[in-house]
Amino acid sequence: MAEPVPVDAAAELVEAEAPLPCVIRQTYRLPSLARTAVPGQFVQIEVQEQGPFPMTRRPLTVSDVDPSAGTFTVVFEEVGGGTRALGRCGRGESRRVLGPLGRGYQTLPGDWLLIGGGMGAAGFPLLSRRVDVRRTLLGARDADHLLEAGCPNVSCATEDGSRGSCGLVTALCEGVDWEEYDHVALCGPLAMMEAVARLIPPGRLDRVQVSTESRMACGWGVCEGCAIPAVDGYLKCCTDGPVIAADRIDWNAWRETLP
Amino acid sequence: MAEPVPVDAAAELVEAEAPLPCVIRQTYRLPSLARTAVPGQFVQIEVQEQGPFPMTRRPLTVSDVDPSAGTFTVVFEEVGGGTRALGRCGRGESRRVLGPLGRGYQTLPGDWLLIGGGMGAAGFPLLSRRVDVRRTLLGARDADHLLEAGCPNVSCATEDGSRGSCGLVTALCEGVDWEEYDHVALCGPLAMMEAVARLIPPGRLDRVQVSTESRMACGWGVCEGCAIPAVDGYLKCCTDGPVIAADRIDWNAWRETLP
Amino acid sequence: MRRVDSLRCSLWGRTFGSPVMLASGTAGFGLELHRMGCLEGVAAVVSKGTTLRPRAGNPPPRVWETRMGLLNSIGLANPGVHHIVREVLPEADSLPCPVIVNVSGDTEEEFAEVVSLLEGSPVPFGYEVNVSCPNVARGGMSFGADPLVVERVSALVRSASSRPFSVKLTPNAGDMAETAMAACAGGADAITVCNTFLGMKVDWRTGRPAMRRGVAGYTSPALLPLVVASVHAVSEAVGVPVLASGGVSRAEDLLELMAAGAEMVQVGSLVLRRPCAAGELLRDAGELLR
Amino acid sequence: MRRVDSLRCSLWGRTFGSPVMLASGTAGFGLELHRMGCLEGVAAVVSKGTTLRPRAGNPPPRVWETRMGLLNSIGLANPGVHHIVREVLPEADSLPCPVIVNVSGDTEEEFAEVVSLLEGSPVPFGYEVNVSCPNVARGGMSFGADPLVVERVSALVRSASSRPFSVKLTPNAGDMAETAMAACAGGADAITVCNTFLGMKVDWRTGRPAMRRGVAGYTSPALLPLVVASVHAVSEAVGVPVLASGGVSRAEDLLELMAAGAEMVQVGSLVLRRPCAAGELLRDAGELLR
Ligand SMILES: Cc1cc2nc3c(=O)[nH]c(=O)nc-3n(C[C@H](O)[C@H](O)[C@H](O)COP(=O)(O)OP(=O)(O)OC[C@H]3O[C@@H](n4cnc5c(N)ncnc54)[C@H](O)[C@@H]3O)c2cc1C
Ligand SMILES: Cc1cc2nc3c(=O)[nH]c(=O)nc-3n(C[C@H](O)[C@H](O)[C@H](O)COP(=O)(O)OP(=O)(O)OC[C@H]3O[C@@H](n4cnc5c(N)ncnc54)[C@H](O)[C@@H]3O)c2cc1C
Ligand SMILES: Cc1cc2nc3c(=O)[nH]c(=O)nc-3n(C[C@H](O)[C@H](O)[C@H](O)COP(=O)(O)O)c2cc1C
Ligand SMILES: Cc1cc2nc3c(=O)[nH]c(=O)nc-3n(C[C@H](O)[C@H](O)[C@H](O)COP(=O)(O)O)c2cc1C
Ligand code: FES
Ligand code: FES
Repeated sequence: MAEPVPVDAAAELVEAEAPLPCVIRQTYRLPSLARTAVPGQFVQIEVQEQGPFPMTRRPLTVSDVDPSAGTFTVVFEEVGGGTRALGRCGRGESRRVLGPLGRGYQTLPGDWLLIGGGMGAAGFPLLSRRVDVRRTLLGARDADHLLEAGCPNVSCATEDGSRGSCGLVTALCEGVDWEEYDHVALCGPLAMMEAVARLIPPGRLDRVQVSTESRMACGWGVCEGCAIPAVDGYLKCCTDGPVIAADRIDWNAWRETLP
Repeated sequence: MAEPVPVDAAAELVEAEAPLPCVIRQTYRLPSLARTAVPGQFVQIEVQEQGPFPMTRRPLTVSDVDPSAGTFTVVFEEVGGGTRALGRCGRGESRRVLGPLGRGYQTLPGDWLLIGGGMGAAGFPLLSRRVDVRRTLLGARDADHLLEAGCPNVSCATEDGSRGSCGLVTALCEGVDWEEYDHVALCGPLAMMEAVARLIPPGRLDRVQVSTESRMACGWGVCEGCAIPAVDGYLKCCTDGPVIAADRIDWNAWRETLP
Repeated sequence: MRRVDSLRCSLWGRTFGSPVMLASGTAGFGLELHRMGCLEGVAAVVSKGTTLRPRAGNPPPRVWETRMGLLNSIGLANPGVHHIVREVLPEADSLPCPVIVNVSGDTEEEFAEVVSLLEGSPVPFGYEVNVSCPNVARGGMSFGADPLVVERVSALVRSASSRPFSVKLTPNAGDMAETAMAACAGGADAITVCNTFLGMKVDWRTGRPAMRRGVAGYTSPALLPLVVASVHAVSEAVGVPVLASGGVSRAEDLLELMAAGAEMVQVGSLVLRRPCAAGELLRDAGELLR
Repeated sequence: MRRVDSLRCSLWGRTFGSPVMLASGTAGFGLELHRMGCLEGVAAVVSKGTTLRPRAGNPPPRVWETRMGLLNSIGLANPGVHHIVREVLPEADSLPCPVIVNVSGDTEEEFAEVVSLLEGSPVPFGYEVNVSCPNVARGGMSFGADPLVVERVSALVRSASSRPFSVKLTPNAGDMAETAMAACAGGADAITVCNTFLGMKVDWRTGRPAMRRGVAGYTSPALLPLVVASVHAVSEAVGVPVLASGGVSRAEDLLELMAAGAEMVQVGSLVLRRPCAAGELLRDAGELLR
């Protein structure tokens, strides 16, 4: 089956809420995307229709879709000018949305373990609909950043102990029997993902699907701006990923790119 | 008496209306300015408080003041990005206003004739309160651009004939007996002012006070951006003017600066 | 300088109804855009920078949006000219518009070598020689910094090529008019004005630059007046067509660059945000001219 | 590059609690600003450009705001050094901060001549030598375009002056680090990075430029990354303090330029909009550092 070509279209914001104090959840109507997006894919949303800035769109994971309503949902934190401006988008307004973009999770049969840090869990609701999730391990700064909705069987940790155990998600991972799961989905900040990856027996890393992030300019494969260090050179986050098998990633080189 | 030092202060917009389809009239509260501004002076209004653009303020003539209410009024046409954005300023919002700026009319006793073209008449209401106006001649593109309010004894001409006689204000001037008036105030587009000045006997040009306009950056005398060609070099519109005696202006050199 | 009343233009014996070209590095070889249906209004695609050997490119971050611009430090990531001739150009042959191949080299001779290899493909409409890239023999200083070097590179490409080529100047090295004349003396058939400006972002809290190498290429719609000035200066200095590149974010900018002396206008960063920018610009420019 | 954790800085043996200087041409001699109560937070005022003879300046329009920047073509309008020494500097002596006099010349020697005349006044804290202005002897090409000329001008000023001086570079002429080294070889005590970029606006409907001379000086907050890159390059190349000039529109920009290597930071266009910008920047920067 040919991959669906990404479509750039104006999508109406039909619902916006703040499920947590620091998190925004927006639902846009875009039937073609709602039909074709698979878990782990993302969209490039134009922050403002008018005016030259910001010059690039902002990449957000497709958090969930409702094909019958023709809508999809994104969940994000306001971290800078772009996400702040997008967060002010009002119901009934439209934004240009380009998607679906990238390669998502290989939604294989078997038992899945989901491990997410912060907004890394944004894509888990859609993934949870398409695979058999036995358990979800979530970590976040605090309860206000913890995306539990749509995730089955959650255990969680927060750095300030405001929900779940106090500490990092790696602590939760230490108790995991990796043999119990056929597949692992891992998504979160690089430092967290690297720490988790180090806990996993190297022989099983090929079953760990990592949802990567990189600064992006285009999001559709032409600018070469979104390099992820891989064992055999660089991969493009936007078209080779964002979901990449853990054993293909050069974790050391990737960590070195942190500021 | 020392000239009042211009003050830069946030002024609240207390009233906004569109007296004509193409004209905006805004009243701001700024008691010091309402008290000290004299006819022909102007203010520099910051278009937006936030954000880097536009980089400069926009100069607008003080159209009228109400010292008891502590307010002043500007009247302007939306011609570009700056005036358009300023026109969207809502009641209750504030803008930084720097003023009063420049030298206004010498409000001498005697009989005055006011001659205005388009927005050039913006300053006539305040002038009319402070001097004896016997007659006002106004010209404009059409009735929608004709600022009659606050002007005594108006005769007018519009280019499309939608109000007053059909034609230019120069036609109205042709019938004027210049000896009848002790002082003339002239304000409008350069081409119009030059045409009028040419109708006036050269010996009387010293009694014609011209309210000039120039692109400005600062408005308070430091950038040298607002040169008006004068018989003895350049004058600064913002501090030597904006009101300049007609016989000091080098009309030929000024006309040549038109695009 | 001239009044603009039409969007018709011509380059190297071909006439176009649209002056919009896609700039190098922001459109790949046009294949992705073609799939997305975004080549309407595109007179020609300028390919991403092609080098003799494959290049992995720089470590991330490679792009960084600043408050009013975009820094990039891609490091000319590309699969190398052999792969491009074999795998990419044949596919690009199916595009509805011609492809101009942008070439870079580590040495003066390498430019000519890349071009010779591209001569083996029937696809390129012409070449764009990117003299902004670092000259390995001169400690990484850009080839474009020295008019004599630019003339030599042009002459080497001229003798390797049966096709027309443009030399793409750098704005980071003095008088572009002088460099343009040198390029023409070497045989250039057009001048592209210009590549990205050197820019940098530093985090004052840490004292570290955003991009690993410190400086990077900076693009911003606010640079338009700099590009207009350079396009004008170059178009007064040379007889060949000037291809403007830099700062276009709306149809007015396109027309202004043409008025300043550009025969055609490239669009770069805008395409990253709006893949179908060319068609949108052409439509808006047509409306402005009506 | 360095972390910034304090706003203290020093120049020519004097320490300052604020790094903010007012740039040349946008603050006069500080007198108007002093009357408006806007010199709080100002470490020093750099005066408008001073020349040997009075200059009327260019015909209007002299300023033109574009969509994201400001073009200016003032033509160094000023009453000449004699008038300045006699009438202006004595008044400027009452300012709460030092004044650095910005000097320009039509010829290499004229710079030194202007400086000799300024030596007759006790007021200047030092000088800023504007080598971006056109060199009449070289057909109007900027002095700053040739490092050898810059070295000679610096040396001439050095021998005419008992006071320290900065050389203000132009961004329109190749490698600023090289020119900065030439200025220091000639005896400069600081380098100002940098003057305005050449820009142009053309009306595509008429084919005419907005400014009579075509090109003009262009300033824009979006140019900040270019100035950051140049400040960094120059500060790595020379041992004297670097005074940044260009692109500051908020406190973060100030801190970023310091992080890139500037000892002090000049604010130009922003003062035109916000006369009290220096105090506002200082307050905001203090809050960011807290
Ligand atoms: C494939 C992908 C999917 C993502 N999905 C989500 C999601 O579902 N929810 C969510 O909250 N965030 C997600 N992010 C991160 C999100 O894109 C950034 O938080 C956002 O771009 C920040 O923009 P800003 O203007 O608010 O921040 P600024 O820091 O002001 O942005 C400046 C620039 O940096 C880029 N940038 C900054 N942080 C990041 C980052 N972490 N990743 C990529 N680019 C960054 C911006 O895109 C912009 O170009 C995703 C990123 C990628 C690459
Ligand atoms: C002393 C003075 C008093 C004025 N009083 C009035 C008034 O009472 N009512 C009114 O409607 N207009 C008045 N004007 C003209 C008014 O300032 C301009 O229409 C306005 O600045 C245009 O800004 P813009 O951003 O909408 O237009 P744009 O054309 O987008 O502006 C671009 C730049 O050009 C400048 N500019 C454009 N046109 C003019 C102009 N005619 N004069 C000066 N600068 C210009 C702007 O200030 C800005 O810097 C006055 C001008 C001056 C100098
Ligand atoms: C991400 C990116 C990659 C680029 N790669 C190249 C390149 O490989 N070769 C080249 O000559 N120019 C390259 N450029 C420069 C562009 O072709 C163009 O000249 C520049 O972006 C200015 O135009 P703009 O303002 O429309 O973006 C690149 C620009 C960007 C933003
Ligand atoms: C209206 C205007 C006049 C200027 N006049 C001079 C001058 O006389 N001498 C000089 O060296 N620089 C002059 N400059 C340049 C400024 O000093 C400053 O370097 C430049 O504006 C960049 O800083 P900014 O981005 O903060 O404006 C002038 C700039 C402007 C906008
Ligand atoms: S973001 Fe452009 S190639 Fe991935
Ligand atoms: S506008 Fe600056 S001096 Fe008049």
